[in-house]
Parts: sequence; structure tokens; C-alpha cells
Amino acid sequence: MLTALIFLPLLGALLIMMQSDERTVWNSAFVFSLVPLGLSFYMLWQFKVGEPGYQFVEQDPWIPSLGISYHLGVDGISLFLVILTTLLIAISLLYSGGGDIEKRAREFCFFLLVLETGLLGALLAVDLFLFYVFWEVMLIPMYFLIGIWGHGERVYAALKFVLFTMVGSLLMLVAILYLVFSARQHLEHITFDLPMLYQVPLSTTEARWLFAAFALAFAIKVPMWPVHTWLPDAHTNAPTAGSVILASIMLKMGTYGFLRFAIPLFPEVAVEAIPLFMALAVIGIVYGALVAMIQPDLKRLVAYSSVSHLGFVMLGIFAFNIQGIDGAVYQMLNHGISTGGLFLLVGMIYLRRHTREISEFGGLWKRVPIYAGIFMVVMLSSIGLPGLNGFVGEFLIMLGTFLRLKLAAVFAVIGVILGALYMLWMYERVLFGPITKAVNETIADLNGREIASMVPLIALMLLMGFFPRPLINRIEPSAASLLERVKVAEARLDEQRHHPALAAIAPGALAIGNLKIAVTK
Amino acid sequence: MTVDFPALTLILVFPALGVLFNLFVGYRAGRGAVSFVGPGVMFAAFAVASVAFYQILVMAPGGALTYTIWGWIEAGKFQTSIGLRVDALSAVMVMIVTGVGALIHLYSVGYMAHDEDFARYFTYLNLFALSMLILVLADNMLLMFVGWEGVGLCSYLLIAFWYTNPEFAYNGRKAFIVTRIGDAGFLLGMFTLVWALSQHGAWSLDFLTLKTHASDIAACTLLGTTAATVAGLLLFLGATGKSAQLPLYVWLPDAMVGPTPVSALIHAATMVTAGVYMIARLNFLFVLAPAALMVVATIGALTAIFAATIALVQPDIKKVLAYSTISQLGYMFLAVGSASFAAGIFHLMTHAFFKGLLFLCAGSVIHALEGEQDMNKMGALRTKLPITFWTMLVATLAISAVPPFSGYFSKDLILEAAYESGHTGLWILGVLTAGLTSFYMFRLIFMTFFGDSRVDHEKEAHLHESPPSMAIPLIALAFLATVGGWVGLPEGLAWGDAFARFLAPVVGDFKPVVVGNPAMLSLVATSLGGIGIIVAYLCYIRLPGLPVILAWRLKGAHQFLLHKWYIDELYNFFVTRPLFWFSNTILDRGIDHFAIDGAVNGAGLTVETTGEAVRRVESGNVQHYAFVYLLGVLGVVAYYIYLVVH
Amino acid sequence: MTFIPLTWLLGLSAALFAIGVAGVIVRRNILVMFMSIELMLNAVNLAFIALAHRLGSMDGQVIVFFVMTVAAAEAAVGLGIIISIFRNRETVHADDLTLLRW
Amino acid sequence: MINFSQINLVWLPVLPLAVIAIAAMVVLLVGVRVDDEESEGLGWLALATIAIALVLALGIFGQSGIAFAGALAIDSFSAFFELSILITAALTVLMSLDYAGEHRLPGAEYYSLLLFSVLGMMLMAAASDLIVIFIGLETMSIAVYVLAGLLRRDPRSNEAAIKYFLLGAFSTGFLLYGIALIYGATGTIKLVAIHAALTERLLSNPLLLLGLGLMMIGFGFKVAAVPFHMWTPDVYEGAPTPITAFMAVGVKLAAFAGFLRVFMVQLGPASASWTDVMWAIAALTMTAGNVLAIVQSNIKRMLAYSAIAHAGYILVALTAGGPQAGAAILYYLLGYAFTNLGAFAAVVALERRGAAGDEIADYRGLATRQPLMAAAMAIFLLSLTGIPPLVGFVGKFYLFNAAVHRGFVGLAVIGVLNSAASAYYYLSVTVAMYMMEGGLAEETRRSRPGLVAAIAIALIGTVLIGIYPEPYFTAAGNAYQSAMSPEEVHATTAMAP
Repeated sequence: MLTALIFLPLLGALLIMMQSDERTVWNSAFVFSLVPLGLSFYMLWQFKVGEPGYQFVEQDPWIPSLGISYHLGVDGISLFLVILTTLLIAISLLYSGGGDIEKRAREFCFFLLVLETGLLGALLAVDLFLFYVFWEVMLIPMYFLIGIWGHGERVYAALKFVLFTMVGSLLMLVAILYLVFSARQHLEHITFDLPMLYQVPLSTTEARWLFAAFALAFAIKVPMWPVHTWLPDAHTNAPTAGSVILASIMLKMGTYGFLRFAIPLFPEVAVEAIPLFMALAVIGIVYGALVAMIQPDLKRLVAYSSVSHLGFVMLGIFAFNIQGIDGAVYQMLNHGISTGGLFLLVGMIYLRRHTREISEFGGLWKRVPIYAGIFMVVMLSSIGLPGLNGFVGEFLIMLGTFLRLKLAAVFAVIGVILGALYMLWMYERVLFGPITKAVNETIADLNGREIASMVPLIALMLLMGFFPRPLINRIEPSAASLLERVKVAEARLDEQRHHPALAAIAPGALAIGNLKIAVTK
Repeated sequence: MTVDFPALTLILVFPALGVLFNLFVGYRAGRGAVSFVGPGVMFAAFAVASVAFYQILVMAPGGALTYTIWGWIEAGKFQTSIGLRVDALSAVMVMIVTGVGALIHLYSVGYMAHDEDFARYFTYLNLFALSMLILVLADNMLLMFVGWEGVGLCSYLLIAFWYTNPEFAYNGRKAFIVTRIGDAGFLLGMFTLVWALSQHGAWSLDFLTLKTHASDIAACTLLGTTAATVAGLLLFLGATGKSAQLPLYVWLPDAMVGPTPVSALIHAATMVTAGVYMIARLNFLFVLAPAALMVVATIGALTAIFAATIALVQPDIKKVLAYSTISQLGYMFLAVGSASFAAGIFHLMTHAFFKGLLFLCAGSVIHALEGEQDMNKMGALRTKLPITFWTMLVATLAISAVPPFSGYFSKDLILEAAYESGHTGLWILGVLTAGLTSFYMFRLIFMTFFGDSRVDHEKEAHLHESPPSMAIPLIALAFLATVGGWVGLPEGLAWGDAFARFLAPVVGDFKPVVVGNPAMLSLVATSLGGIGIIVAYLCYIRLPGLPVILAWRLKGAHQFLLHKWYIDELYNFFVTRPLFWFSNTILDRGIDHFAIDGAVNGAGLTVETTGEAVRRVESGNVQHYAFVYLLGVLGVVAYYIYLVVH
Repeated sequence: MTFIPLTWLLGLSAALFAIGVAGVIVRRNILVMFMSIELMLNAVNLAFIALAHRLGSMDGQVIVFFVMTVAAAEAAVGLGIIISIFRNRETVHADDLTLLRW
Repeated sequence: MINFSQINLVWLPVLPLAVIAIAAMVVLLVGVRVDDEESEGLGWLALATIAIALVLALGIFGQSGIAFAGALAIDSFSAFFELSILITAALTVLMSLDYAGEHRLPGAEYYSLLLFSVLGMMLMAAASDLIVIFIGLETMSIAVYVLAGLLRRDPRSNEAAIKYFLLGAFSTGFLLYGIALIYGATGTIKLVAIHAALTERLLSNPLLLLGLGLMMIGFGFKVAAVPFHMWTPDVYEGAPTPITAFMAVGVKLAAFAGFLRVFMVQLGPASASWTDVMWAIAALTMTAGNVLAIVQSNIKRMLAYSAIAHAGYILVALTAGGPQAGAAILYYLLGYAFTNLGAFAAVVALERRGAAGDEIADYRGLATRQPLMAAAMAIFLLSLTGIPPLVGFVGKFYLFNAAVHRGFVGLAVIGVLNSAASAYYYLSVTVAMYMMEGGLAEETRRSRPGLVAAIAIALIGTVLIGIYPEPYFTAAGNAYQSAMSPEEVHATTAMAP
């Protein structure tokens, strides 16, 4: 079933290339995106609550000589991200059909659907090699989406996006290889299977280096400060659908990577790294908010707000308690929905005025009340107003953070204030006040298709705000089982700190590690 | 004993229905329907609320109605639900919110009659009522916070209701942001509580759980003091934001740009009192945190007198009322800070009556003068607007604490509590404020309704008293402003302080530290109030020239007060501007573009330049190629010779 | 027969080889460069012979014949190419042939 | 001398060689009568013989032994390489069918020389004796020299030929010298014997070490390793494009066959004494190749530098050594053959007469003019970049995997950083094709089935071998094993850890 889920979009993409008429291309593409959507909801329905492990598992040998298998599975952490992906792809297609994309519709749909395959694959892969394959696969369609249908410095943005990500992910590849290598030494057989690799004992230094490689790759994707600068460019120049997918799903791949790979593989190092990552996350929160505040360009503003919001997610992850991680996963979804919505809204206004300069607008409310109303709700969800989805995630994250490291929570709260500041200010400059530009007098309100593409998001914002339980119930078991590993690691670290005997061994392990490093030099 | 009372949900459902109706069909349905539904839902809610209130009355003391709608945020051991709870305290609040709210909704029908965005107005107003009711009905802090932020949102929307005016929009945002600073404190306060409770295995924010574990919270130490104190102070920060206390009061005066009924409902009667309610609600926590209580009381007293001084000289009728509101809220905090929570709530109630009334009257004046708010352009309206005049006079007497009007009883209790809890200094501030209050209130009355008219002539022509939809609420509130205080008579007089007894099971009794003579205290305060009235009379009726001369003589002081102690300028200079400069110059240009992108692009550039340089080696001359080849050979050979030698 | 020490022979071949290399590097005329290459090959041949003689194995001798043949073939091809170049460009100087560069 | 137990299969290994040799002469004889424009027939003839050879070469798989007094190895190793080489040749011929006519190449010489060079390559692949390696090398090289200059009226082509020729001959000298010294040190030219002779005492023998180094240089030249790479860009740019493809793939295959057999297999015991040099060369080659490729504007030149870079990646595994590395290299070369040939075929397709249209700028807007061609080119380039699931990625993955498992993490890191950088210039071509307007309008010309077939085959190879690498990888592994131990072959065993 997961296989179908992953490859149906690809099939659709290929079929679309047969079409010629533009209308039919859009319609069929939308239909093809609905199929995985339905399938993912069926999966949600079939999903067994309270099971921490993978479900719907598929495992077949692929490259046995290297212990690589085609191993798929979904658990509480990936479940809703999968649904988010299928949903947002469908919405993007629905929206983009409405005139946002003027040229080469067929290729556009093709790339979007291929992208969906890549994203779903990366979310569902349980084999490191398989994951890496999809992880890279999703790069290329996005590259083309930005490069072909983007605006402004689209080529620069596209290349910057690919190169930034590639450097990180290739270093991660080396780390993966090294991990497998030591796995072969300790487990007597070579394997890329994630659960197997959990059992690989590593010297502290090895683990540190490997974690660093993984963390870098994922941190770039998140993006964490200071490796975030590809994001504003990519977002600003990407077409609307591109920005939506980029913000809503691709960034989650980074945080997802931390949850699924970097942390469970190297729990000790992760625990050691808590101060570092909390610091970076907090910097990201405040920094992103402050920079967003002064952006003159709508999309840049939203892009920086993503930096800030993803900072929250990282904070929650590294709180390493159930509230924090539940909140982090929940916040991933929230950010996907609210920021996706924001990008759609910016796209709609761009479509009407072909500019994103905030100063070009003002007083639009009079002309576009529906737009204004929807915008208001989406904005409120994004600034975490209680009663909407954003609050649930942010609250849990900050609660978890507070329980782990109070100071970080204080800064996070400051981030919440700033978030309200820049969002409301932007809203005010765009929609409030008198109409300053004559062109805005004749601007048209949303049409049916645009409203239709927003409605599901609005509905989710309200539902997830008031009924978080059904989601958290499914997320929590997996999060808890992840925490188990971390708890064990923490205990082990305390041991080392307190027991001189083990402390004496540590340098030995360190020495081995250094040796390994020396080899690499 | 607590009773499961599902009907409580109705109190929320009615306004919610109002919101949906006005939002989706309001524009098509037309004014008639809206002006029926808008207030209608509020009266319906009021009816349900009264039933609940009656239930509480007949129940044994300490009884409560509860209803848990559904479980909400639950992560790990942390549990919280969407649950409602009506006990004596929230019963009073619900009555105020629905009752006064309903009246003001009604008033709005007339006041906003000519506004094109009629439906949107009532959408917001109903939404506000909904949020406020959530706030007071919540049985746990998190749900309370939902209402807490919800009312903030509505206040933002309603202040910026006439959004085409950029200044209004700005003020709306200012209100939201400033209160959100407070809300941050509220959040941290909640976290502190959860943290403290989690130390004792309780993972909840239910008021009941908090109450039972209050001692545990006090037992936890944090930042060198008890968690109770820390939480108390953080929560009070939230209160200062919502209830416009120092230092976060700055948004309230600016909030006056909203429609006047909004000022009456949100910025006088209900929302701004949320902070007081919250502290009263958490009384069990605060009594364990004397330090926090001390801060509350002090801030309250200071705010009271601070705002009063500014109110002395403001020319704008609504500004005067705004600062008076801040000042009165100060009183309430003085009360709860003195651990006399009942007195605080009592004043909250009476204030809701008379201050709501004052605003509505001001509204009707402004309505009559087609939007004129400057008292220098009024005067002699007493004959033109009789109803407005008389009702406003009642309200003024009430706020000036003239017996037997409601304000007298509540303010008296507060000052008594302040004195008897040992805060003599604060008591003095309170008394002085009483004097200032009556002065500036009567200044307002005299400038508006007495003397000779300074109204523009074309406006003079069609001056008219307000329509019944506005008059009725005025009268109703005037009645309440008069008799509202009688539920809390001094002990020994008739039924005595029934109000305090009613609340006692929830907020506890006031325990004096020092014994004072109530009659004596009351006399001092009242007489000072009287002096204030007389001075006002002298200045604005007998010798109209006097204020001008004073203003000219004490120019510095006058300007200082007129510019509200230059606080806004201060904030702007020390907070806002530096923040923007920092974000723009240091972060965006400096770090993002120069440092990080510079490094990245720099790396790319280096590769390219080296490439350009190295490719020159490919001169095209085959002999150069052979030479490079030879270099390679020599290198390898050298290496092997080296290998052989060693 | 007198025995010439192996080292002398190897030294000689090395010297010849070096001369050949130097010729390739410094002479501008393609033909001369080509001759220098031939010189290098023959230097190698000398080494082969010497070593074969020393080791008393035939392989070395055999290789020499192959090398000669190959050298002849190379000569033919090389000259052909040079001629076609001369046809087109009227030059046989290495540093005139820089159409293809960078 | 011939081992009688193997008499029956002595002729087997030479059959493909023989077929090719005969075919080459036949083509030459028949061709003298054929007009340059109608050389297509000869092409088909060549293709047919290559197909036959292909079938015959298949028969060698699983065999193990040494024929002709140890001159030729009969093992899966040679079979694997011969197959790869023959595929390369076939694709080259396919893409030449029209090209040769359009550019008035002398058909007879063209195809026969092609076949002769193929012969040389196969000889190198099968050689188990230094002389044979040398002869194979020269047979191949001399033919290619001429092919490079076959556009007689094109001065660039002449120049390419002469440069290649001079430097080639020059480096032949060094290779030979190396052979001589090793011969002197070990007293034999049989690889197996050398392997046996490499005792502890000998490993420090200066003659051996020097010879080692010089042979490394000789092979390094053929595989275009820095700093012996200078000829590559010029020759690739000047030569007729199909020949460029042939050089970029075929020559590299053959050279690496020799390189592998000599260094990893026979000189394996001495690895300690050449690993470091190889390490340096590998790092240098990857980096220089990519850095220089970034600044190129001519696509053939760019591909030339990219070819250098890819040689560097292979050298990483060669440095690491070990069975995994061996298998990885074989697999990588196979995949690289398909991908690179495909890319060059696309270049041929887009080229105008007189080498116009070789600038990357000429590719602007191709995606709208020729979507399929652009898509194919894009896929080849992505495979070269190393984007999964294409073969280029899997190959690199195997290479670096081998390196890491031998503890060469540093080299692997350099490698991945390089391939990240390489993304820049490969993608800049896709940028031109997909994200820019303008460019050269196509000249209308008759359809070229051969070329299309070549691209199609290359495409299939690039995708299929990438998505399901297992069988090929296993085959590569067995091939390498068979070369390791000439006597008995582990038929099935995969990578023994």
C-alpha cells in the first residue's frame, strides 16, 4: 500500500506527459493528486492507535550484497506529515491551475507529482539508502520548479538551493557509509536497515562526527540559523506552489530527519548537544522574527517567519520530553498549514498586482473583504492564537522547553511576541489604512477556485486548534519510544560523569575515535 | 458540592451563533436582522446566566456548576480539557459580562446605525462576548488563556474597526502587541505552575488542582524564592498588560479611537478587568506569595494616582475617561493586592456599571455632536441632552464615591482594606486619588454640560437627544450605578456585606492586619472627594479663568501632564527605534547578507577565480603540456627516491 | 666477451632517456620533438637488452622487437598527421598550434 | 607454453578478438570502394561483427585460466571489460552512422580504425603479461590518434591529433621504462609471476618502486589523471564528437582494465608503496577536474574536464583497494560508459556541421524546441552529477562506500565535496536548456535513427542499471575475484567482508 502511495504520483506524472491539452493536463493532474490523498486518509483510518512501531511495513531485498532493502513503514511521526504532503500537493495543483502558472503546464504538473513521490518516499523509507535516494530525488523537481516558473533571480535561487542542500546531504552520505561500515564490524553483517543500525556501538568521537554530518545536512534543510540564507532566496523567487511545498513539507524533512535519524542513531551526542541546539533554535526564533519584521517583500517576510517557526520545532525536539516532541511534531503540521496558506495568499495577491512589495499595497480590505478575512485567520493561526492550531504546538513546545531549560523558554516567549508584531504590522500595511495606489482600487476579490484551495486549510486550523487529541494520540507512542532511547543515553552519560571507572574508559574510546579521525585526515 | 450543568455551554453557544450569523449572512440579511440577532444572543446568554446565578444562590455556599465539554491538549501526563465552571466568583462575572454586555450591544444598535459595516461590527462584538465568557467560565488556566487572547484579538479588531484611518489601525496593533507582552508573562506563569506541580506528580492547570496543590507550589523554590511568588509575579505581568497597569497601560488611552460602545464594553466594563478577575481567581496562590501581593498592591496604587494626574488636564472627553479607567483599575489591584479580593471584585462590578455608563453617556454626547470629542468645544449641553446629563451625573457621583451611590461602598472597602492590611502609604495614595478623581470627573461634567456653549454653530443647530435604543441602556445602567453598591453595605448596616459573604467560599475572607476605624477612614476619603468637587466647581463654574492662569503659571507641570509624562515618547525612543535599527542594520544587512551570504558566495567565487587562473595553464602549447607532465613525473620519482633513501 | 656493469648500461639508457625528454620539452619543431621521442624509446630498448642480458631471459629481447615495430607504426602515423597539419597550416612549430586552449 | 587441460578453451578468449580483427581488415578492404557519403553500410557491417563478438565474449564469463603461456587471461574480469568495451564500440558506431556521412569522414578508415582500437582495448583487458598490455595499449592508441585527426580539413581536428599523438608517444616512453624496470626487478613480465615474486625483500627494491611509479604515470596519462591530463580537453574538443565519446569511455575502460590488473591485482602486495601517491593523484584529479570544468563554456571541453573528475572518483576506489573497490570500479565504469556515451550522443545530435553548437549557450531553450532530447540530456547530466536513482549515483555510492570501508574517509569527503561542486556545472547546462530562452535554432536535417537508437540505449542503461544494480554489481564482484585468483573463481560469492 505504501508503495502505491509513493509511486502513484509518479505514474500520474508519466501519464500526464501523454496529455497535450492544457485544461485536461490540469484536471488530470489534480485527479492524480487526489488518489494518493484518498489513499493517505485510508491509511490514517487503518492506522492502529497506540502502536509505537512502524505500520503497513513492506520489506523486500533490493541490493542484498550491501544489505540494502526496500523497507517502507509509517509511524506516528511520519503519519500526518504524509497526509500533509498529499493534501498540500493537491491544493497546490488546484491553485496553480487557476492562472498562477502561465507556461509549460504539463512539465509543471509533472515535476510537482515527481516531487510528491520524492517527499513521500523520504517520509516512508526505513532503509537509510532508500531514504537517501528519495532525499536527493526531491531536490531535482524543486530545482526545476524554482528555476523554470520562478520570478526574479530564479536561477540563482534554484542553484543556491540545490548546492546548499547537496553539500550537507553528501557529507551525510559519507556518514551513512561510515556508520554502515562500523555496523558491519560490530553486527558481523552489512546492513542499511535503520532499526539494525540503532544497535551499532560507536566510540564517543565517532558518534560526534557522524552526528555532526547528519545534523548539518538536516539543519540546512530545516533551516537552522546560520545556514538559513538559501531559504529567503528560494522562497522569494519560487512560484507560489513551489514556496508552498518548500515551506510546508520540505523544511519538515529537516526536522523529521532529526527525529527519525540523527537523534535515535546518536542519542548520547544529541543529549550532549542540547545546549548548542537550543541556543541555535532560540537564535533562529528571535533572529528570524526580527529580520522578518523589516522585510519590504511579502514573501521574504513569510520566509523569515518560517525560520522563526522552525526554530520552535527544533526547540521542542531538543527539549527531549514528551510535551516538547509532541509539540514539535504538531508544530510541523501547523507550520505546514499556516505558512502554506500564507504563501498561497501572497501568491494570490501577486497574481493580481505582480508585485510583492508591501509598500505597493494598503487599504485592500475595502476591495477584498473575503481575502482579508481568510488572511486574518491564517495569520492568527501562524502567530499561535489560542483556539487555532498554532497555539497547541507552540504551547506544548514551550512547556517542554521550560521543563528542560527555563531560559530558552523565556526567549521562545519573546519570539511569540515578535511573531505577533511583524505579522500584524504586515497585515496592517497591506489591508488596513486608506487605498494609496490607484491600481488597487480595481483589484478583484478571491474567485471560487482560490477560496476552495483555502477552505481545507482554514478548516484544519480550527479543527486542530480545538481537537488536537486524535492527532496527539497517534503521534505520542512513537515519540515516547524515541524518548526511551534518549532517556537511556542520558542515564549512560550520567553514569560516565559520576562513575570514575567508566570515566577512565571514556578517554580510551576517545583515543580510538581520534585514531579514526586521524585516518580521515 | 458541584453540579454537572450542561446548560452552561449555552452561554457560549448563543454568542457563537451570533458570530456565525453576522459573519456569513449578516451582510445579506440586512441591518434589521443584525440589530435583532446581535443584542438578542446576548440577552439570551444573559437569561441562561441568570439561571446559573440563581442556582448558585440557592446552593449551599461553595457550590459550583461545572461541565466538561471535551478533553483538549493532552501530552504525556499533562492534561487539560475544555471545561466550564461557575462558582460564586464566575457567576458574578458572567452576570456582569452578559448583563452590561447586552445593554451595550443594544446601545450599539443606535450608535452604529449609520455605519456601513454594521454586520462586521456585531460579528466582532459577539466574538468578544464569546471570548470574554470563555475567559470567565474556564475551569482551567489554559482555556482561560484562550479567552484571554481572544478578547485581546477582538479589542484589536474593534479599535481598528475604522481601519481606513491608519492611526486607528496602528493603535489597534499597539493594543494587541502591548497586551501580548503581558500574555507572555501569563504563559511563563503557567509554565512555572506546571513545572512546580510536575515536581509533585500533578500535571494540570485546573483551578481545583491548583488550589489543592497550592502549598506544593509554594514549596518549590525557583530563582531563590518560591515558585508561587515567581508564578504570581509573571501572571501579574499578564494582568498589567490586559488591565492597563504600569508599565503596560500605554495602549488603553489610544484604544479610545474605537467606537465608543466598544470603549464602554471592552475598555471599561469587562476586558480590562480580566486581570483583576484572574488574580481573584488565583487568590489561593497569591495569599501564599505575599511578596507578589505587595507588588500588586503597590503597582495598583501607583497606577491609580499616576493615571489620575494625567486625567486632570486631558481635553478629550474619552481620554479623561480612559485614564480614569486606568486609575480605577489601579484601585482594584490595590484591593486584591491587599488580599481583599472580594472588595476588588466588588469595585470591578460597580465600576462596570458606572464606567460603562460614563462611556455610553460620552458616546451619546459625541453622537450628538457628530464625533466631537474635545471638551473645549462643548458646554451647556445640560438642557439639550437631559437624559444624557442626568445619567452621566449619576455615574459621576458614583465614581466620585459620593454616598449612597455604588462607587462609595466599593471604594470605601478598598481603602479600608488597604489601610487594614498595613499598607498605610498606599492608603494615602488611594485617598489622594479619590480627591483627584472627583476633581477631574466634575471638571468633565462642568466643561461638558455647564458654562456657556462652545459648540460649533452648524452642529448647534441640529443637536438632538439619542434614540431610545441608546437611552434605555443609559437609564438601566444609571439605576445599577446607583443601587449596585448596596449589596455590600458596611457591616452592621441592614444585611451588611452580603457580597463579600457570597464570594467568601471562593476568594476567602479578608483578614485585617491592623485594626482601623472604618467610619474614620471613610470620612477622610469622602471629605477629600468633596474637596475635589468643590475645587472643580471653583475652577470651572465660579472662576472660569483660573485653569488657564494655572496652566500658564505651572506651564512645565501642565505640559508634562498633558503629554502623559512623555511615556510614549520614552518607549518609542528606547525600545521601538533601537529594535528596528538592530534588525535592519545588524541582522539583515550585517549578518544575513554581508556575513553569511558573503561567505557562501565568496566560496563560490574563489572556486571560479582559481578555475579561471588555473585554466591559463592550458596554454594550448603541447610543449607546456609535456612540461607539466614532466613535473608530475619528477614528483613521483622524487617521492620514490625519498622512499628508497628512507 | 667483456662484461659491462649493468649499472653503466642503465645509466646510459637513463641519460639517453633524459636527453630525449629534454628534446621533447625544448625543441619547437614537431619533427624534432618526434625524433626525441624515438630516442626515448630506444633508451628504453637499451635498458631492456641490458636487463635481459643480466637476467638471462629472452622476454626482454622479445619486447625490444615489439617496441621497434610499434615505434615504426607510430612513425608512420605521426608523420601522416604532421603532413596533414602542414597542408592546412604551413607550420610544424609546436607553439603555432594553439587553436585549442583553455 | 600451452596448458593441455585447457586446450579446448584456449581459443575461446581469442575468438572475440579474432572476429574484431578480421572485421577490421574486411571493412578496410571493402571500404576502399565505398564513397564517403555512403559509409553507412560499413557501419552496419562493423556493428554486426561487434554484436557477434559480444555474444562470444559472453561465453568467457565464469571461465578462469591463462592461455598462450600466460599472455592472455581467460576470466570474467576480461569478459566484463570486453563486454563494456564492445557496448561502447557499438554505441559509438551507432552515433557515427549519420555523422560520418555528414562530415565526409573516410568510411573505410574510420570504421576499420575504430575496430582496430577496439581490438587493442580488448587485448588490454585480457592481457596478463606486460608485453601484451603494451601492445594492446599501442594498438588502441595509434588507431585513436588517427581517428582524432580524421576530419582532415578541420585544423582543430589536426591539432587534436598531433597533440594526442605527441603526448601519447611521450608517455608511452615512460610506461615502457616502467615496464623495463619492473622486468629488471622481478625478472619476469608475467603478471602472475610478478605477483608471486613480490616478496618482502623485493618490496624495497628501488628498481621495482621506480618502475611502479613510471607505470602509474603511463596509465595515469591514459585515464587522464592530473597532472598527466593536459591533453584531454584539447583532444576531446578537437576530435570528431563520436570519437571524443569513444575516447572518453573506451580508452578509459581499457586503460583502467590494465591499471586495475597491474596495480590492484598483481602489484597488490606492494600497495603500501603506491597508495600514498595514488591518494594524492586521486584528490588532485577530482579537484582540478571539477574546478576547471566549472569555468568552461564549450560543452565538449566541459565534458572533458568532467571525464577527468570521474577518473578521479575511480582513482579513489583504486587507492582504497580491496574486493569492494574492485567491484565498485567495474560497476562504475559500466554505468559511466552508458551515461557518458549518452551525453556525447546528445551533443552529436545538437551539433551543426563545423562544430557549431558546442557552446553551452547554444543549448538555451532546448527544452521547448526539442523536449525529449533535452530530457534525455538532462537525465545523463543528472546521472553524471550523481543524482539517485540513476547509475551515476549508485556508482559513486559504491566507490565511496569502498573507500570508507577501507578507512579512506578523508578521500571520500573530498570526493563528495567535489561531486557537490560538480553539480554546479552540470546543472548550469540544464539551466540553459530549461530556464533560458533563445539559443540556436535547429537546422532541419533528415532523421538519424542510429543516433536516436544510441541515445535510447544509453538512457535505458543509465536508468535500469541504476535502479536495479544488484546483478551487475555481483557480476563485477565475481569478475574482480576471478582476476584476483586466476586458478579458481568464486562463481557466486558477493563481496566477502
